[in-house]
Amino acid sequence: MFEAMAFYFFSAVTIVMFWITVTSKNALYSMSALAAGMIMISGFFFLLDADFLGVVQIIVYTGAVMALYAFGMMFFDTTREVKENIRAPKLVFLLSGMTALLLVIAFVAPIVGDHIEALYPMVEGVENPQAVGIVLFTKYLVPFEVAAVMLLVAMIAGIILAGKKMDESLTLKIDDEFQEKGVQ
Amino acid sequence: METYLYTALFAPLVGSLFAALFADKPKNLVTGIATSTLLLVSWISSVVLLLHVAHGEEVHVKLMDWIHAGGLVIPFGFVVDQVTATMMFVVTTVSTVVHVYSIGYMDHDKSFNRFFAWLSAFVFSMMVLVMSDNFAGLFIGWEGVGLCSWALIGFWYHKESASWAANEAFIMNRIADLGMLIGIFLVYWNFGSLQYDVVFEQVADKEHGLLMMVTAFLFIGAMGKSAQFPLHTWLADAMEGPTPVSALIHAATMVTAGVYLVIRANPLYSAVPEVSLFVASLGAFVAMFAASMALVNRDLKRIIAYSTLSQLGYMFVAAGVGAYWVALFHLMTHAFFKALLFLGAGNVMHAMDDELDIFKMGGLAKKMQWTMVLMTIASVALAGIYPLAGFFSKDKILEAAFASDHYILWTVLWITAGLTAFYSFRLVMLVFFGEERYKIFGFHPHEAYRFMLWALAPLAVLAVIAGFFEHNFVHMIEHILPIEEHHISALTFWTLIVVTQAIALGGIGFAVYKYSKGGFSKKWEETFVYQLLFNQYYIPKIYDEYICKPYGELSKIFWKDLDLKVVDATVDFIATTIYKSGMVSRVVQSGNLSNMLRWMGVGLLILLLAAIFYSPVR
Amino acid sequence: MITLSHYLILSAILFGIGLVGVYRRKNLLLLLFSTEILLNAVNIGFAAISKFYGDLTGQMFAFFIVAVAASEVAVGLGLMIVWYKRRGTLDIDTMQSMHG
Amino acid sequence: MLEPISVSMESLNLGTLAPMLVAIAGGLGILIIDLIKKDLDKTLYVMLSILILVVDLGAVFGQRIGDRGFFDVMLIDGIAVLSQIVILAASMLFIPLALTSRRFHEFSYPEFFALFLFMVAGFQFMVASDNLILIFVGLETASLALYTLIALHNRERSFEAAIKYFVMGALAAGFYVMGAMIFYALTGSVELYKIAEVLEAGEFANMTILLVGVSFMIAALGFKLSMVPFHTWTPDVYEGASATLAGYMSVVPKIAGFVVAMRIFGFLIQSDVVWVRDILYAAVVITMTLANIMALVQHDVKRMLAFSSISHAGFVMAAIMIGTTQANSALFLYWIMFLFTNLGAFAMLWVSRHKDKIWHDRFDHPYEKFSGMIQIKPVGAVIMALFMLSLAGVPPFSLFWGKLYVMSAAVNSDYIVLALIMAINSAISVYYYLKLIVYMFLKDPTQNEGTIYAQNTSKPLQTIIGFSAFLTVFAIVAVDPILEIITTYVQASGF
Amino acid sequence: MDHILSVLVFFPAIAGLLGFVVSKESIRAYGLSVAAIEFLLSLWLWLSFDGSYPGFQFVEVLPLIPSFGINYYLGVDGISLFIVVLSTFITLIGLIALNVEKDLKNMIISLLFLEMTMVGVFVALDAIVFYVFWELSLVPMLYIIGAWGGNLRIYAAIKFFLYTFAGSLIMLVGMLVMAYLYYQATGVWSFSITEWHRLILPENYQIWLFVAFFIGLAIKVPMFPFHTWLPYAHGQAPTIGSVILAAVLLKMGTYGLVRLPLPMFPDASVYMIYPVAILSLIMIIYTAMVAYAQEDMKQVIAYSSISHMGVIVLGTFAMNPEGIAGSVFFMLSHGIVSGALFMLVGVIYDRRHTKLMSEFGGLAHVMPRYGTIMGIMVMASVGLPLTMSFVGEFLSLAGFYQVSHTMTILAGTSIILGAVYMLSLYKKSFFGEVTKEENKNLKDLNGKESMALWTLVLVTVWLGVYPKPVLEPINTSVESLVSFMHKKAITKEAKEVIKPKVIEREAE
Repeated sequence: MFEAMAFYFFSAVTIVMFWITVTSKNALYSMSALAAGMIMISGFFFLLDADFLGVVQIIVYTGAVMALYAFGMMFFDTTREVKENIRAPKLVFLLSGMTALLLVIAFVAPIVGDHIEALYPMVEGVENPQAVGIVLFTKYLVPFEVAAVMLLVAMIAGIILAGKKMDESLTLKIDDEFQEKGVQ
Repeated sequence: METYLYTALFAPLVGSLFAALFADKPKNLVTGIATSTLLLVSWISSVVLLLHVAHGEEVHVKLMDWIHAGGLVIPFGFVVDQVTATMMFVVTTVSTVVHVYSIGYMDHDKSFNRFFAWLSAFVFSMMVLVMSDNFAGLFIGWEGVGLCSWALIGFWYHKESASWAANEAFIMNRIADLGMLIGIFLVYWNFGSLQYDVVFEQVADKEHGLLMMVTAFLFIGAMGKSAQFPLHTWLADAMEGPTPVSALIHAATMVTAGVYLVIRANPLYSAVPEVSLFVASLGAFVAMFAASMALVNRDLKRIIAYSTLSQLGYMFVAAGVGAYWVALFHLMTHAFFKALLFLGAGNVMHAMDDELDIFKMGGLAKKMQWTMVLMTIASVALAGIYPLAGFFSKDKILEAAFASDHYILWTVLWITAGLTAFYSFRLVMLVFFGEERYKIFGFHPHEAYRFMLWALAPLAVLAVIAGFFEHNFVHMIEHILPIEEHHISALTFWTLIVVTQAIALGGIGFAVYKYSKGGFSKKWEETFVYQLLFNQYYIPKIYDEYICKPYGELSKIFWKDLDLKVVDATVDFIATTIYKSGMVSRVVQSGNLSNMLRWMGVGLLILLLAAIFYSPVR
Repeated sequence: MITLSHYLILSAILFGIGLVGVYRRKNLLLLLFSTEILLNAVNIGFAAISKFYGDLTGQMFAFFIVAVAASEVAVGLGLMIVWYKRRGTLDIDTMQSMHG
Repeated sequence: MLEPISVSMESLNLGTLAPMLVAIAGGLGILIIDLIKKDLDKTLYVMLSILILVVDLGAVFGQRIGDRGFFDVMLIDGIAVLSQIVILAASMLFIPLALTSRRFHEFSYPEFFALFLFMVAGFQFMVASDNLILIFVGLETASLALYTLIALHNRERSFEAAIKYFVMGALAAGFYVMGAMIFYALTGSVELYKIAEVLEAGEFANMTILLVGVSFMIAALGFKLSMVPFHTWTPDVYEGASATLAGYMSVVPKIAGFVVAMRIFGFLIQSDVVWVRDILYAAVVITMTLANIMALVQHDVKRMLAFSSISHAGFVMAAIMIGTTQANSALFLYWIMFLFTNLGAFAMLWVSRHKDKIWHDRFDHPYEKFSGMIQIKPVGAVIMALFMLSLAGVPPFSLFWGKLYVMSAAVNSDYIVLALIMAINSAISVYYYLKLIVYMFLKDPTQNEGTIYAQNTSKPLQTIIGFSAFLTVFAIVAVDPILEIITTYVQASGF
Repeated sequence: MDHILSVLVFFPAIAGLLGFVVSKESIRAYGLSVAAIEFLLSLWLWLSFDGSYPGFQFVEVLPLIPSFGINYYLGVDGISLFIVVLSTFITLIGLIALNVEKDLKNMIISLLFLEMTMVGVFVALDAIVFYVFWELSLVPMLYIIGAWGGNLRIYAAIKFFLYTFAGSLIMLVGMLVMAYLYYQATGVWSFSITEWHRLILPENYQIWLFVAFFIGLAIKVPMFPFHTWLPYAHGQAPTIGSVILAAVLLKMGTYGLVRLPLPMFPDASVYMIYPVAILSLIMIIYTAMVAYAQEDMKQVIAYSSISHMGVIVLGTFAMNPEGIAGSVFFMLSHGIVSGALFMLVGVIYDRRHTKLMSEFGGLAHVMPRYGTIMGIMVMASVGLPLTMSFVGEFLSLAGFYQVSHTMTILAGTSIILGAVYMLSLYKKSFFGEVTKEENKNLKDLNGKESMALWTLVLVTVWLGVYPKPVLEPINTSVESLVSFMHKKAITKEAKEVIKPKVIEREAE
């Protein structure tokens, strides 16, 4: 019963929050709503016994990502009202509404799961973070490491893109004589 | 004998090629003399061959294989039998005379050499035509003479009318040639060969319908070459060519090729009386039809041309009623006197600075005595007055028509004989006698070169005496052509002669009487009949209006409206449609990120719709 | 009783909301928010499936999705910064120099 | 409590990871070298990258086909090896193109090369796994690096390109995870072989949901493979990116995408899910045709080549749709042939890259630029024409054999109509390739200076182009051996 | 020499490559020598050819893609031998008369490449090799038309390329299907044409495949509704381009008909006789009329080409040795004659830079030698006996007569209509008075032109008078082809229609 109530509560809040995120004209509202929605989602994760994921959600999203966004908003000066010229709004809602509707239609039907067996079952009595850790560092070590590389890539990308060196473009500079040392 | 055969055949070719070497050089008498000499050589060989085959022998040679594909084997084979020999004799005789004559006639022409090249080439083609031992070879000659005729009619190509007439002649002939070609195909696919002897052997075994088809198609070919109705218009227009050409090609030889074909293919034609009757009827019709046009024409050469046409009609009647030897005989005599007539007309033209309107002449007899004599001989012969050559052959035709119970044909021919006599002497009278109208127009006529007149002498002699060789001829020809025995009584025979002679003389008399008095009145020229005849029954106009012009217009429509606007435009339309659809579909590529994302959404939605609503049977 | 379907439907609805944002937003930053919603929506689904099947793989996937989302934010912001530096705006409609 | 987990090193099969590790280590090495000493010349990094790629390639050859490694996350089957070879070969051809005589912004960063190597590693992971998670992470690694590489060209257009690519990529990532979630929901697994097993065992009971999942997957991969209507980024991104990177993008990400598509759709098609077949059929036809007709109306050669590469991708997708061994072999043959030709063509554009816009205020390579090239730079014109003819599928140049084989595969599986559509599309496509040839050969030059077509040239570039041209012309000799290898590899992977 | 065919194919290409090195001043001499050597080689091929053996000679096989059954497989028989000789001959003649100043080097090199592709098409016995050369031939031709042509040259060149390319791609699909069917029947991949000949297919398969092959070939021929590229190509192409296009490239289509669909699908061919014949008839009559309406000399000849190609196609579908041998021979004669005609138009175009007939008139006065040759060629084109064309046309029509009487009569109108447009062309340009001032001082043929043209005249007449050396080998091969088709045919109708020699016909 508690589960159901929590589910419906979280669902309602999340939907409303996200709705605000995508519709609000005020970027600040939008971001705040997004953050709130994210926290609500972590609530789902706790509800679904995915404690580790819930924590990660709060830390990564609500912490890191939101901080980045906040920084971005300040940088881009989008704290005030955002002017958006939205063309054919009906089409937007039609497209996304239809997509969601079709997805819902598909999901309403119960899934016949006769042949499903858990590959990495949740063992009774083992704390979720522990179980996750074991799986993550055995089976999913490779993706984990690749994710590390990916984050490295993202980091480098963020650094060099935002860096000062980008301000002067060598590409656009007309250099008629080729300098042997010209790589800089 | 083979040597003679090849000499007769190739001597003109050698002459032609020799003259052609000088084609674009200024006049060189050598070409004229050389070609004439070579023709004389050819003539001698022909005479030798004629004498050789006169007793029923035959020379048959095969030069080489020409075409061999599948079952079709066509050799360059030549045969000299009595018919061929006669033809060769006629051809070489007339052409030798014409060659010599032309040396004088073309004296001042800048394309003297070219003329002789073509003239000799024509003789060669004609020889191929008559000597070939198969239909394909005949066709080579057939087309060859067509080519030479084209080149010679259009000899003075700077004249629009000449080049037009040349093309008309060629194209008209081509129409007929198609028929001939089809006839040849029929022969090949049904007889398995194109050799005369092989084909004629099998005539008896073949179906009647087939033979009818074969003979009909071959006769279409003959109709073109011999300018029979409705393909006759080219002959009159062909008079644009130099007069020796008219004499040689359009009177004596080429136009008779059609008759020759019918004679040659007589085993086929004898087997199908229906077609033969058609041939005869058409011949009779053309005889009268052409004669009627000759009655009123004012053009010296055209009158003669129509008379040629008319005489060809006679020959076809003869061939049609089965008297092939008579046809051949008339062909021969006609060649002599008609060539003579034409060449005489050439002299007149020369004298009159190429003026052709006979109403601008008159009284030329004083200035051109010898020409007058020659032309009168020819005219008398043409009219068929005893004892000139024309009498013997023409009379035989009438007799044959009568004897084969074709009385209508006979009547037509009989009337035509009168008309012939009339227009011949109308011409003679208007040109040589009466008022000297040429003075009004400022002409200074003079007699032709002496040697030209001498060159005509053999023809004149032949025109006079050829008839007396009838029995020798019959004796020779009976080896190859059927000589039918007429079962008519002596009385009828003599009556026919008398009646014919009477109408001919009547015609002459009427002409002499009328034109010595100054001809018909002006009123006559305004009558419908006169106009009809003068405009050649409006046939050239009809052809022009209803065939040539629509053809040209249709061609233009096909090109501009169909080819460019439909066929090509369809192709271009497909291409531009594709291109335009590119233009339209590049709207997708608006470059706006929002739109791009929405397109992805559209794609996804379509896929989802398909996922849920499209479920094919697995 | 809350079943897997409930969660999946929720996931679908959230995904739809995310799509609304993606299709609708003209401001790049706000557009990026919407893509986060898409990923989060799926995360709920993964966690739920994981729970109902008693299998940890779903949580793994969700975990990696979070990582990817974070990386995307970094790169996305970097790109936006260079763009903003040049053009002084994040409006998509100003970004149409290439088309056709 | 959990028992301790003991894992033997052998069972991990670390060899399967070796190639990617080489690339990643190389990338890190370049970063370290940059940390130690700044201002090193780009030639160093180019050569280092090539060496690393060579070692990488060596490691790929060292892999044993049919191995699974690391708890079955890694899957080294024939197509993985093949596609890695293609990726590495293309990369090795691409990297020396940095050695231009003009300076361009991106090559001044050592990070460019590091990112490039990480990207290669990302693609390698993508193709060498059938785990949806690893595929996803590899794909994102590669994509994020690629976005950055595009942006590093550092002009407004390249940022625009990168942002468009990025945003759409983010959406596509959303589609991908949604698709993966549905697969997971249906089968409780994210490993394709397992998914296939479970679905087979359940006799595809949840067909509708499965198809919804497949739809999302098609959308996601369709974005990578630029299938209509998920292709809209392609021309813009190619236009904004440098010519050389555009050439690279037209080859490498796509082959990775093809392999993933083969893995995902392959089993579905083999289990006779007709829906997938039909949808892919339609998608293939639309992609080929629409891209072709849009390419017709382009004014810029690079943009035209972008559309043409969409069309080629559509052509090759047909092979996946057909799904026979011959078709899958044809895919690789086609793509190997395409690699040389297309990279060569883009390299030709790269060589003629100008910094000042002489011909057009928007485009770098409008058709007019090449007008009368035959008279100014005949060799260049002839080589460019060779590439164009090859792309058009004129025999005996390389791409013809690819087309021949794909069409033959279609015919052999009774897709004669498809083969005809392919033929018609090839015919349409000729027009725009021909347009360039027309400009080069049939029009009079607008400029008389020969150097305008070789502004950016250098020995390495010429070598690469010469090499590509050589392979393009004499492809016929190579077809048989390549085909033999491909077929063995493809057969070994059970496709 | 076993590899003479390879030498023949690749010699010009290699020479073309080396030609890049030759200096601009000497390139003409270089091109001429290469073409002459190539021609001599092809003559040698002719001399060492055994005319009494009907099968393929000088066969070369080299595996290219053995796993897929693609081989480098060359060979000639009587049908292809002479078209090869024609290709080398026309190239040589064209080079002799070549009158191009601009980019001469590129022109000669592309001509040499073109020569390679032409020879390649005719000696290829592997479908893919055939296809390779077939497509490749478009490229140099595109360049020749597009770079040296008239105002619309680019449109014309692209149209030419796209149209043919599109058609041949459909043919390629047909080839692939054929290879697949062969694979199904035998379990072996093969693209060898001779192997394909042996494959007997059910009739409905044959018909579809026939259509696929036919479309590709028909566009090249060009058959009626697909012909519109040709007038443009000819109208815009430089003289040498038109000459080669008309003389050789079009023959690829008709040669392809004889080599591919006929022996491969005898039943379908018989089934399709009437549709094809109707198209040919439209082609013959309709294009002859369109030719008459033209104002441009070259267009007249271009349309006349189409018209004559109609007769060739008709002859091919006669299904008897007479017709097919005739059409093969007609291909040669059409090559020589139309080549010469285009060359002749080029002569006047070089002098006056116009081809409109209304601009001329009376040329025979000013340029008598030119007029003479033109006259001879016009007559040859009209199909006068003792010229090459007659032999071909006569046999083609004679052959088809066996199939249909009415249609042959209709087709025979080509000899009338041909005379109509050709003679009116001749009359408009050559007869009459010289009206235009510009025409009064035109120079007659120069040495190069005379030499080239007189050679063509000689060949035209020589083979018109004595076609045996050419016709005999053709006949040998065609007879065996037809009896092969007869044996292979599965339906009764086809067996009846395909008629080998007369003797065999009677034996049954």
